[in-house]
Amino acid sequence: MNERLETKFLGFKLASPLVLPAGVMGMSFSGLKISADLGAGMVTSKSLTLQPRTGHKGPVIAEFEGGILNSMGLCNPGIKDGLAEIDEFKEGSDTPVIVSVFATSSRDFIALTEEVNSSSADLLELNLSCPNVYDEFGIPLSASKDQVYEIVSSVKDISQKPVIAKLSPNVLNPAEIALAAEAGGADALCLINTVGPGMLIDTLMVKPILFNKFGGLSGPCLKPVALKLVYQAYSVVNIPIIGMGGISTGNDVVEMLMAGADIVGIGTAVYSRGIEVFSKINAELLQFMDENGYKSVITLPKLEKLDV
Amino acid sequence: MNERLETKFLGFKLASPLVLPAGVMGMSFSGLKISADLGAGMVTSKSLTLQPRTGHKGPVIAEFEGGILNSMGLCNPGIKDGLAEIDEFKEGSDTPVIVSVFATSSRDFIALTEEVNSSSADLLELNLSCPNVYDEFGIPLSASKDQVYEIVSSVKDISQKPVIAKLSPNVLNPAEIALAAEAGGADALCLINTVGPGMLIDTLMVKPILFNKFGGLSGPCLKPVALKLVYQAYSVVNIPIIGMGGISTGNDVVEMLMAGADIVGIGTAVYSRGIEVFSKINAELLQFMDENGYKSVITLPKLEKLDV
Amino acid sequence: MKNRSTLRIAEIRKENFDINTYRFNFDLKAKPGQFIMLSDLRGGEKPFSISDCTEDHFCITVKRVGEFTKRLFSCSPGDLLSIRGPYGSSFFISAGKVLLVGGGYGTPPLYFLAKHLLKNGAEVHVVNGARKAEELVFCEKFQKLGINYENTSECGRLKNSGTSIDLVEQAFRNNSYDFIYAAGPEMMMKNLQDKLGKLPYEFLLERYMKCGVGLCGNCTVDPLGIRLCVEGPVLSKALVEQLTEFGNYHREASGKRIYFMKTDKGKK
Amino acid sequence: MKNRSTLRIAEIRKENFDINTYRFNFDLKAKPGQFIMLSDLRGGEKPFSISDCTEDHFCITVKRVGEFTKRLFSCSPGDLLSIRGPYGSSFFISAGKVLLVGGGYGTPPLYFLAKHLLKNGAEVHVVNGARKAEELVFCEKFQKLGINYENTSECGRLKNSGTSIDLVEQAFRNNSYDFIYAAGPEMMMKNLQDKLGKLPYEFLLERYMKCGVGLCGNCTVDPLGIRLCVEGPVLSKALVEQLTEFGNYHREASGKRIYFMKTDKGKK
Ligand SMILES: Cc1cc2nc3c(=O)[nH]c(=O)nc-3n(C[C@H](O)[C@H](O)[C@H](O)COP(=O)(O)OP(=O)(O)OC[C@H]3O[C@@H](n4cnc5c(N)ncnc54)[C@H](O)[C@@H]3O)c2cc1C
Ligand SMILES: Cc1cc2nc3c(=O)[nH]c(=O)nc-3n(C[C@H](O)[C@H](O)[C@H](O)COP(=O)(O)OP(=O)(O)OC[C@H]3O[C@@H](n4cnc5c(N)ncnc54)[C@H](O)[C@@H]3O)c2cc1C
Ligand SMILES: Cc1cc2nc3c(=O)[nH]c(=O)nc-3n(C[C@H](O)[C@H](O)[C@H](O)COP(=O)(O)O)c2cc1C
Ligand SMILES: Cc1cc2nc3c(=O)[nH]c(=O)nc-3n(C[C@H](O)[C@H](O)[C@H](O)COP(=O)(O)O)c2cc1C
Ligand code: FES
Ligand code: FES
Repeated sequence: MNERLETKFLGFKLASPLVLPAGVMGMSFSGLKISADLGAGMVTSKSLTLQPRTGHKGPVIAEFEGGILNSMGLCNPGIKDGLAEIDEFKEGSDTPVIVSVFATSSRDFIALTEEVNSSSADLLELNLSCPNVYDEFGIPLSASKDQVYEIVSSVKDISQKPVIAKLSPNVLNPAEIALAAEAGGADALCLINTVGPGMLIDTLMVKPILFNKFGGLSGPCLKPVALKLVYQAYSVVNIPIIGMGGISTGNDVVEMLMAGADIVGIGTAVYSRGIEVFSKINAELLQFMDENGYKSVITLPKLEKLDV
Repeated sequence: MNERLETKFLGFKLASPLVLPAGVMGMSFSGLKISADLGAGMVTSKSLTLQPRTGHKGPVIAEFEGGILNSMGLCNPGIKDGLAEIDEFKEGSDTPVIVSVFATSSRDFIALTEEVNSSSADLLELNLSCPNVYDEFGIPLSASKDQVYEIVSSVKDISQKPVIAKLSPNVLNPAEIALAAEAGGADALCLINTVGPGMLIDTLMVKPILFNKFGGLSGPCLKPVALKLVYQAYSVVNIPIIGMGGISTGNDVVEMLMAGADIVGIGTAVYSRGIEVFSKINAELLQFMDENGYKSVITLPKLEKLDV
Repeated sequence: MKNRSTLRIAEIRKENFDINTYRFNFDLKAKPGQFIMLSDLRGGEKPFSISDCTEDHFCITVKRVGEFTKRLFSCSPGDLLSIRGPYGSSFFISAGKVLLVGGGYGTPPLYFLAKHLLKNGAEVHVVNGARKAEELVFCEKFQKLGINYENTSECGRLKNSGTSIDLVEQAFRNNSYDFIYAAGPEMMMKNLQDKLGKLPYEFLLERYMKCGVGLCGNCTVDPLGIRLCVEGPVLSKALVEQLTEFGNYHREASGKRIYFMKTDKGKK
Repeated sequence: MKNRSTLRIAEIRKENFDINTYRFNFDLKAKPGQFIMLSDLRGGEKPFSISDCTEDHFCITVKRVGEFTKRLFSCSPGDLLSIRGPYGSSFFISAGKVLLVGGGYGTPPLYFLAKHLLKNGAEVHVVNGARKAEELVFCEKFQKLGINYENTSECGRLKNSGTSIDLVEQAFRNNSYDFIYAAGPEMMMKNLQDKLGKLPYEFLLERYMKCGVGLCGNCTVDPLGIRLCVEGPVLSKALVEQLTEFGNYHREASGKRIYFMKTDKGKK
């Protein structure tokens, strides 16, 4: 890869600022490997839970103008088998890998962290933002700054890997939540997870298209929301940020970097532009730098921070 | 217009279930008139405030895949001049008209209601959801069920017109807020207002595109979020709903009606499909009814309510 | 709006002490009469008519009137500006004998029109007005088109004559036209309208524009409710004649009506 | 996925006691080897290969195996189903002498392939296998194509012979082929692979599919990481040979690996 694309994240050297985010192509070592081989600078596993989960019944995905809805339902082989895939990945690659884990209590997050400690994972990501754990009135786990603080700090106490907190866009006080994660000791933030959730209806069958009725939005429609939330977080915290949400082109990546992200996740664009999306965007980044006189991605300027 | 499109809303007879929502084409009597003439069954004024407002500096609008961002900033000629336009509209039309009003306190909402009482407006809509009044940590007025209850009930005490509460999608507990508006005495709900807000960046100038930095999302990207929130509200309240958000085609309107809306707002599609969008969609609705054996819009089925 | 581009100013040409022409090397694919929304992303995005457009470049010609246009006057070639468009309706391209009546910064878009009319075989006469002779713009450019010199040279005579309406009356005495085009201060067009009788015409109108794409409704004209940013800014006789607000009032940024002063012939 | 459609079942044809063909009158524009994701929106969306496709209609041929396919068997013509696709890679259309090896519900997509091969001038031989003769499907349809009768008639002889691999060996003794195509139980293809030596081939593989569009990663095959829903389900020899998981394991809905039993030749 081109050294002008190189960057650093929490001490890890990345060949590109592009990251494969949790839930996309991350079920198997080979899915991670092809993403890294094709140009992702870092890869993330599917969010792993203590027990295997088969996820929701299909349809689990539905497209609309501007993106997709998904209600995968956190299907994953469980932490044990999931980490075995990570170990197999690390045998054949030196691309840094994030293991994403999901739970609904500090206790389970701690149990997951212990497993990750004894694996070859490079970083640990806490998925605090899955839209499938809303209570009946729709409150996500990461909507409470106290809960976020508590989970992050108890994981930090024992984690041997750097800890990334993945936050939800669907909260009232995103800046406060970002500050709570930082205060809890998070080494970095990852935002945003899917927006909504939303629903689509089949008008002939008079039924929701997703069997789970609701699913999180991802894809181009998210970009403005993601840019705003990353920018807002960047303005208040002093830890690095993985920015994602609707990023599909080199110019999108530059927007995300300017909004304050250190590195950038590419999820749904793996569908819309193919798995070669990483190499395509790397090329577009180089072209942008050539056209605008930037030497390397790390020299790209950022917006002035928001006054807060 | 075709009688198969006729419907009723709070006792008013509408020639079509399509509504021109607040903020689109609603600055002048003639903007309302052309919308009604071209097929809207009901029209809404721009949100009026006690004093005139020139709004934010431009750019106030920016496009992205799936929709637009706007940061108009509630520009309006003020309640007095705004109601004069309504009176002029009613002189030449019997299409029902909603006057939307915006304030940040019950006291101001009451003052606005008094003005509307003595106008020819048919209905009063309380805009409780403008994304421009977030405090520094981003809490919209309508995020608090207590505030929503208080404002709606104090307006209801004096309003001589039916009262519609327009709600925000950017809250944690949309079902609770809908219930609070109903408990406060709202005669109907209108949802959703714009999502986000979001941001877009000009990567050459390294600046946010909107001068106000942030703007609310509207257009096709909203549809799944709007359908979900309307469906959720429909499942818990017993008052009628004006559903809107990203609706651009006849099939979208059918989705929105099936999700639980009684009538449907068409905003951003006025840009993407032209002001003739109302007549286009009316034709598409008739075609849908023909193809699927429905006699009239009021006979279209609804989804089964959510278990709550 | 899909067409928002960030472009570098290729050249700035001083037309007079408070009118500049900005050239951008970009294939805008605009038609005469259309406009762009221009911004420096420092507060303000404003409509400007296209005063020339080829496959290589396009121009706008800007009068310094307030905060935004003042900042434009402190720009240099190479500076970046945000441009969206082209927006709006365009002039009918006639093939007959036509008269173009421009006032102030309304004249430059007529230059772009004149080029298209000539290409279509029309015989083009131009009346170019301004309050003072030194405010006149585009005189030489019109003359270089090789069109009716008598008329464009009227520029010079303005010092003596009263208004461009006087020049129009004179042109009418010597010619019979198939089509009239006008752009400039609204009261100038209002006065012109009175002289046109049954002649077909198109006027380029201006209203306060915010979105530029037909959503906000700020630029609608009464009682038709058509939007000058989409169905305008060029309106035909049939529409102009129905406008009760034409020459009467317009709406400012808040949507409040502002009435034209009956004596105010220079400002819209 | 842009192509999600809600279609009425036009016809249901019983192929044997637990295989049905469903016809939809819709121009799917599919190529042989491609599949659709099918759902009744009552829980479950499943991949099915296209067994025929013209401008007027397309068919899928479904074996009743579990909850979802059971519900499909209680559908009637006129019922609505949600369909997205066509998805995935398609077979190379050869012009030489080719052998098609199908097992179980793997045979129907080869019928769609055979039609395209014939149109392209290929000489098509078919071996159609199943555990029991009464389970064989599409025998008559293949015969009606007027292709090598000897081979399709092997259907009947299965009662006597052992496996379709025996029939393949027999075909190889009497013919030399340019290209081999196979679809069916994975262990059948694994066994077939051992017989193919240097012959070029393509196999239609199956893995658990959820999104169908290359996002979830459930259908990737090791160690290449290619997705059977996008880069597959049809894979060429060059790729199949690199797959360490081929004939070895697959992943269930949770992503957990499930190892094929070495004796299990009928199930994948
Ligand atoms: C279709 C159209 C074409 C135009 N073409 C040209 C042109 O080719 N050259 C040129 O110099 N000017 C043109 N104008 C006018 C130009 O937009 C204004 O002069 C400019 O916006 C002034 O901005 P400012 O901040 O410098 O002045 P301000 O102090 O903000 O305003 C001065 C005056 O400019 C007008 N104005 C301000 N903002 C707007 C706005 N958003 N939309 C419309 N009018 C506004 C108002 O009449 C105002 O009184 C055009 C306007 C329209 C509607
Ligand atoms: C590319 C491809 C093409 C296929 N073509 C056909 C075909 O033409 N005709 C046909 O009858 N079947 C076909 N299948 C298999 C078909 O998808 C399964 O038989 C069906 O999903 C079973 O669903 P069920 O609920 O009835 O059974 P279940 O009880 O859910 O499962 C029975 C078995 O079916 C398989 N299966 C279940 N769900 C899936 C899934 N989402 N993706 C893949 N396999 C699954 C598993 O092996 C499982 O053990 C194809 C599969 C793939 C991947
Ligand atoms: C199919 C799918 C599955 C996902 N699964 C997970 C997950 O398991 N854990 C998680 O933290 N995020 C998950 N996400 C969210 C993505 O990681 C990402 O935050 C989001 O999709 C926004 O980025 P994008 O628009 O580039 O896709 C998933 C997204 C998709 C589309
Ligand atoms: C330019 C613009 C201005 C708007 N102004 C208002 C407003 O003043 N008051 C209000 O309640 N909603 C306002 N809205 C929100 C719309 O009424 C509507 O709720 C939203 O745009 C979603 O519908 P759509 O996707 O069909 O546009 C505005 C939307 C747009 C695009
Ligand atoms: S400027 Fe907004 S409608 Fe014309
Ligand atoms: S089924 Fe999701 S990647 Fe293939």
